[in-house]
Amino acid sequence: QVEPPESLIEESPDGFVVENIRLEGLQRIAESTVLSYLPLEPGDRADQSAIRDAIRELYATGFFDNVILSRDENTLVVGVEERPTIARLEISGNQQIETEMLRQAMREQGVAEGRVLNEQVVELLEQELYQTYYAQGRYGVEISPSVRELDANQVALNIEIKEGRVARIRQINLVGNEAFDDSRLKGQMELRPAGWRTLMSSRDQYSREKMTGDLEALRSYYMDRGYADFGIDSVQVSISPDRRDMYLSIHVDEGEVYTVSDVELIGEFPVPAEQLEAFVQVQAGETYSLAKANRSAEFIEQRLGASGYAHAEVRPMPELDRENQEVALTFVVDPGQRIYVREIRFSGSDTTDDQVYRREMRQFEGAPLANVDLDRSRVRMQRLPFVQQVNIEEVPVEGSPDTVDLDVNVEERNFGQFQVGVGYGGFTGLSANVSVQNNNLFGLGHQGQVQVQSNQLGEFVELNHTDPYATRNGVSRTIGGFYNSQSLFAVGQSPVSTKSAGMNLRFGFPISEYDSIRVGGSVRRSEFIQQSGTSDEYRNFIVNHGEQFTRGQFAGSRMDSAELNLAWVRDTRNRAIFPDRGTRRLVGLDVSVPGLDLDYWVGRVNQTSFLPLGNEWILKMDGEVSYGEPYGNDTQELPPFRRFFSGGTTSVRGYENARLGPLDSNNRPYGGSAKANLQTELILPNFFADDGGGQAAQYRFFVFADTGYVWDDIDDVSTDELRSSVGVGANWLTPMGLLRFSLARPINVRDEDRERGIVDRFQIDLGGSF
Amino acid sequence: CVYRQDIPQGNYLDDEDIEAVEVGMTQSQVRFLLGTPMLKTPFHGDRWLYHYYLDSRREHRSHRRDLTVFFDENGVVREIRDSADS
Amino acid sequence: CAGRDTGPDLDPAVDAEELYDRAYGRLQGGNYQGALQMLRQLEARYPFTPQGQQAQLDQIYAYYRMRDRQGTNEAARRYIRENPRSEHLAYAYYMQGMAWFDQRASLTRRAINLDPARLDISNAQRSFDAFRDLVERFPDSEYSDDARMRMVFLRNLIARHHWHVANHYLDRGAYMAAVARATTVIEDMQPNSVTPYMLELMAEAYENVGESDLAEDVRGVLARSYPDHERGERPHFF
Amino acid sequence: CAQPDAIEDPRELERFEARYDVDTAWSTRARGRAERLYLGLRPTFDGERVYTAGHAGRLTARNPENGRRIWRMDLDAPLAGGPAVGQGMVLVGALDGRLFALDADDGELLWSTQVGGEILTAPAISRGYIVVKTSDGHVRGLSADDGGEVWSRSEDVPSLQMRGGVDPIIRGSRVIVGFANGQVRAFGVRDGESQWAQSVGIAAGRNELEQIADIAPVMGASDSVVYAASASDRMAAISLSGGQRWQRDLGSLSGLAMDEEMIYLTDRHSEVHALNRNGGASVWVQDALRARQMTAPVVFGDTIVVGDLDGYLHFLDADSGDLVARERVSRKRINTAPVVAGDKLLVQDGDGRVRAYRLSER
Repeated sequence: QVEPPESLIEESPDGFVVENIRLEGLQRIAESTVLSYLPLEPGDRADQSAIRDAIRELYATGFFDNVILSRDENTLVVGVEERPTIARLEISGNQQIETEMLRQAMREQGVAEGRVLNEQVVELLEQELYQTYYAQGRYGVEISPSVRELDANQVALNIEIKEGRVARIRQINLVGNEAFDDSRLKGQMELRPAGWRTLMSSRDQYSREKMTGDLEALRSYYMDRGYADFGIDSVQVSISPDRRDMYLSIHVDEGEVYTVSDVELIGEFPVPAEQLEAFVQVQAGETYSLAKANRSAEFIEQRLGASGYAHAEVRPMPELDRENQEVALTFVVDPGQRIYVREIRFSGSDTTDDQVYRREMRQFEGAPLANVDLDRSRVRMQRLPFVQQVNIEEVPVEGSPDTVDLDVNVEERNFGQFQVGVGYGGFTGLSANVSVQNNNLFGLGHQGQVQVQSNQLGEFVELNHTDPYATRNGVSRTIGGFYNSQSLFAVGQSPVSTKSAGMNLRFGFPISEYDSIRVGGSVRRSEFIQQSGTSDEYRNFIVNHGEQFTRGQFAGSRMDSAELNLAWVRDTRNRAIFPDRGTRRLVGLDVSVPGLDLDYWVGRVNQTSFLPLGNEWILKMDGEVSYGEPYGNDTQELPPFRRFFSGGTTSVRGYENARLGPLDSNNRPYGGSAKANLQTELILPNFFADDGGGQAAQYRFFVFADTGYVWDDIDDVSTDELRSSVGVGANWLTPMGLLRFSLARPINVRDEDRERGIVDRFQIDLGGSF
Repeated sequence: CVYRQDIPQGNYLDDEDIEAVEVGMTQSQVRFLLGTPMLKTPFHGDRWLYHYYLDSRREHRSHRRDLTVFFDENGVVREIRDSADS
Repeated sequence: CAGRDTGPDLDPAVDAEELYDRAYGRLQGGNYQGALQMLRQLEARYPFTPQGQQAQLDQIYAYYRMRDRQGTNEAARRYIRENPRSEHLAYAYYMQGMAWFDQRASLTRRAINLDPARLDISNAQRSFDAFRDLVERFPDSEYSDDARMRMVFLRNLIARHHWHVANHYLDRGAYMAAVARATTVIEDMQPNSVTPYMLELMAEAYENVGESDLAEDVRGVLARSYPDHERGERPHFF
Repeated sequence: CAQPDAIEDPRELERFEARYDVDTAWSTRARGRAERLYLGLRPTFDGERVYTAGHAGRLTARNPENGRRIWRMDLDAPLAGGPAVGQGMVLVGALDGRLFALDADDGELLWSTQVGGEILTAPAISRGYIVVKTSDGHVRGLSADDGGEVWSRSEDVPSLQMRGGVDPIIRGSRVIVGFANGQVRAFGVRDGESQWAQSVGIAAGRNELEQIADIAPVMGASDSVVYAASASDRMAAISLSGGQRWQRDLGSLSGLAMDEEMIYLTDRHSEVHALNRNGGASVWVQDALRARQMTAPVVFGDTIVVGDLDGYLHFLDADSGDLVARERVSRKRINTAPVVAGDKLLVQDGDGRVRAYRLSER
């Protein structure tokens, strides 16, 4: 704050009684405003200290460049020189930093329209802008603020920025590295010399943070491989005269390889030391590794965290014995205070019940804080289909140092898929369909689906509802029903008129943190009526099963069937949306209830696993093996509604939906009783999402290889009929649901496939699984 | 046999903690040694309940240890009751 | 033209008074977005004048009518900070409360009679704190009575939220968590419509933790202060 | 202090009345494309042979008259500083910190040593000692017989410095070294004893770019005075015994040359100045080549020659500064100043192309 200049009132210490006050030099600020800040009023005595306070007050407002108090007999004359206010603020020439962010930064410094223009602040601001640009390696930037007088003591402040070219790293030079060659070490670094590979990314732009990060990476690379005495002697950053190229030269002093002489734990042990020692990964005699030491410390911390010491700290302290290159490793264990949780608050959604998230928590209020339980809770919440991201923050409670509250912020994604379509398919004719799926019904976490479809081939209606918490411990209940009447079982198959309806009920019992058992039953009534083009296979099925009847000149049959459905599901995926770790395995058995018209059983095993391969590469494998057969003597074959089909986005991409498999007498797919399928996808790291949030981003690109087929019966199974394809694909998470694109190239296309024209290289589908 | 997660509740104290508390200590000394009591007693200001139980369906046991600290009218410990002794 | 928010250039000839009338006209006419832009212009051109301060005040109202909670709250806070001695301060504090006050739960949830207290109540808490600020600083401002009424509604809503959570924990056997939530409502949030049920819940929790004498005492308090509360009565909301 | 000058676009070359013809005596190629690496490679001449080094690792000795190769040695190292010749040895430094010494007559490798820092400048050699400057701010004295380190001194390194560095100059028993922090210091060649230090470049500015004050790569020294310019708009004449003679607020990113009475300097904006050696009074300034990022000048006959960013050589009249001839070596940037070899002028561009020119009056 500028010290106010000397006031001009003569030095009479006792001053004078102010009769009235006159203001001079005011241009736009209202008198009432100035008077409201002036501590003196008519009738007060204006002595030395009162004058000084008045001047200080007026300066404090920041409105004035200059304040002079003088006396005219008994009138206090307040002379002020108003600082101009900024009527218009323009920023031009900035691409790297958006205008809005710049305005925000300036507003915080008090530089905005309507504010008073303060030279020093503008100067400070200019320096800050230079610093921000230099931090991004843009050394060619030029910032020139200019002030243009307007009327009535107002100014237009224009800040012109010439960003200039960004300096790119031309060369990284490592000196003194013998143990590991340049390419291996540079592989550890994020900064890269400019080249075609850095075209899309900004890895060839120098920045101090990346540099410090890289030095750290080099240090840990060496320290993880025994070089306990590794040091970085010097780092030089240099720039070319035209400021377009930058050069990094790092001089390392490797030192020798060290072996661990002995390992010891010291500190307090609320959990017996022997138990903690089990978590130490380092043994005497082996080569020293910083990574192993840190991992051991982490494991010990987690063990302490599990019994309430959430803020425990374990520090590995290596002592170097330089003569014989040995390291004595001591772990200093500081459990800190046992921490308790007072309250858990959820925020981020105003449409979902608090309990929908609270019931997923593994951490309780009024209990010791356990990091393991917190991580488990985050994963469980992220496995809800409507949750995008969960952040848990510990908030200390004043007055009790050993308790914290937990603020759980849940970032939700839209709850489901909604699709209304009216289309005209060559095959299906005019068709309308409505499909609504909501996986957070009423904000209670229930899942509901309604699908209505009607076209030339017939009508199809399906409804189901799942409550994942029918009981408080997570027993889920699913109720579903369907009705369809079609003249064709599936597109591309031989015509047969079917009419069927059914209901199913299923319960899911969790039997461990990751496993659950599903038990349920379903009933179904189906009618099949032959038509002119019905194939022999359908004809045989109709004739040999169920209660025969005739409608017009066509024979048909009616069959009732019921199934008992059992399944075991193990799911360790870490998220519902774009998981990047874990496996979901289902082993299911459906057996028909004997004594009705159809007796069969169907067994299926399918597994989807996600394998992280390091720096954001993920391998996804999705395999299925299913087989079913009739039992007893009056059912000859698996009913059509339980036969398997192959081809299409969920089995072998590159082939049209459900076109692979055994053909009937009309040379149309009839489905088989044995199916095998494997989809393998190599998911690429997300180059474009700058924040590197590959998983949380809205899209995933992958290259894939599919193989699979469907056989009529178990003894027909042979690998030479397997159809495979390779290609590239992308999943895009849209507000309407998950869109899946794939461009496939079948590798072993048969001539008959080509003749039947079932190759379909570009395919899109909505609503697939993640 | 439906799986139910373990439910820990209350202050997990072990022997040294409990032995450290004696009659005659002030409330702030007790709070320093044993921490904040998790089982609130709004209607019984004369006592602090350091109860702990872990209700674990998996191991079919509920590990339990209850300590109650009674204070006289000016907040000095007058009695300590430990469930382990009874 | 979202980028350049300086909006139409103000011709200097129009003085503050007339400019304000134009902005006020838009405000009345419901064109809040347009009014907001003019008010911001007015404040920029004539800061620290009566019209400038009034323009700042009206911006709060414009944001509120545009249902922009954050904007309303921000504008109110700025007005309070920049006009420490204005006589409209009460209005600014009141509008901070109104910014976060929200009564209408979603249609579907109301259709199946789901209590809004089951949802996240952070906004309700912010609104309650803002109204309390107003009532403490300006006990008899023209807005304080309305604020007190809204505070009663909000306190009950927040208390019911604690009730749902306490029940969730009681149901699952986390008795100490249930007692803690009940204690918060009984000690810090009086008066509220949930206390009798919380007392009963607390007694049941003490019972389950093996503290039957504490349970008896709590039931005693319940009987004395809420004589017509039958034991085991379930609250009307769910 | 002066705002760092924004990057001006190089000034267009106008036509002018040439007074000399420039014809190529011979031309060759030292393999190793390194235009944008701003290396310190340039030919050197010991009165008998011309030695050239390419970034790809090859050192060649040639006959100055016709450029025919006398001997050649492949060192399989990223050569970057030199070559320097003296006492029957040819020395060249590499980016990985290795320094090579070869016999000047037959090119046989005498010894090579790991100096421990990136070498971007030509070493200096005299009386059995070699002085090597590395970009980490160290300067080391080595024995000429086996390259063993005799002494080592260092200055701290600023957070951002100019690419390249200063060739050390030995005069008598002293070696003069310029550092990136703007210091010019003199050490005893034999023992590295610090004799004096002058700060020519002043790091004054609020951010790392404004604080750049490196000493320009080419200094000039007579038997009694050393002239050095810095990137922070200051140059100075320092007497070899240590006192400062005069200084001017004229900076340079590439360096200067001198003859009996004049100093010729390429300033930060690539304008060529001629100053009087004692007192530093300005004699002429040639600004026709502004912002062409030019090398330090070299005195060739009665012309002054500089190389620029598009591979042009510009000849200026030593007395008046007028442009008297221009020759295009290649399309590549010329990073190091040309070298005089008898009646020829040698120049090496960023990609290693070496050309020898002869000048004849029109």
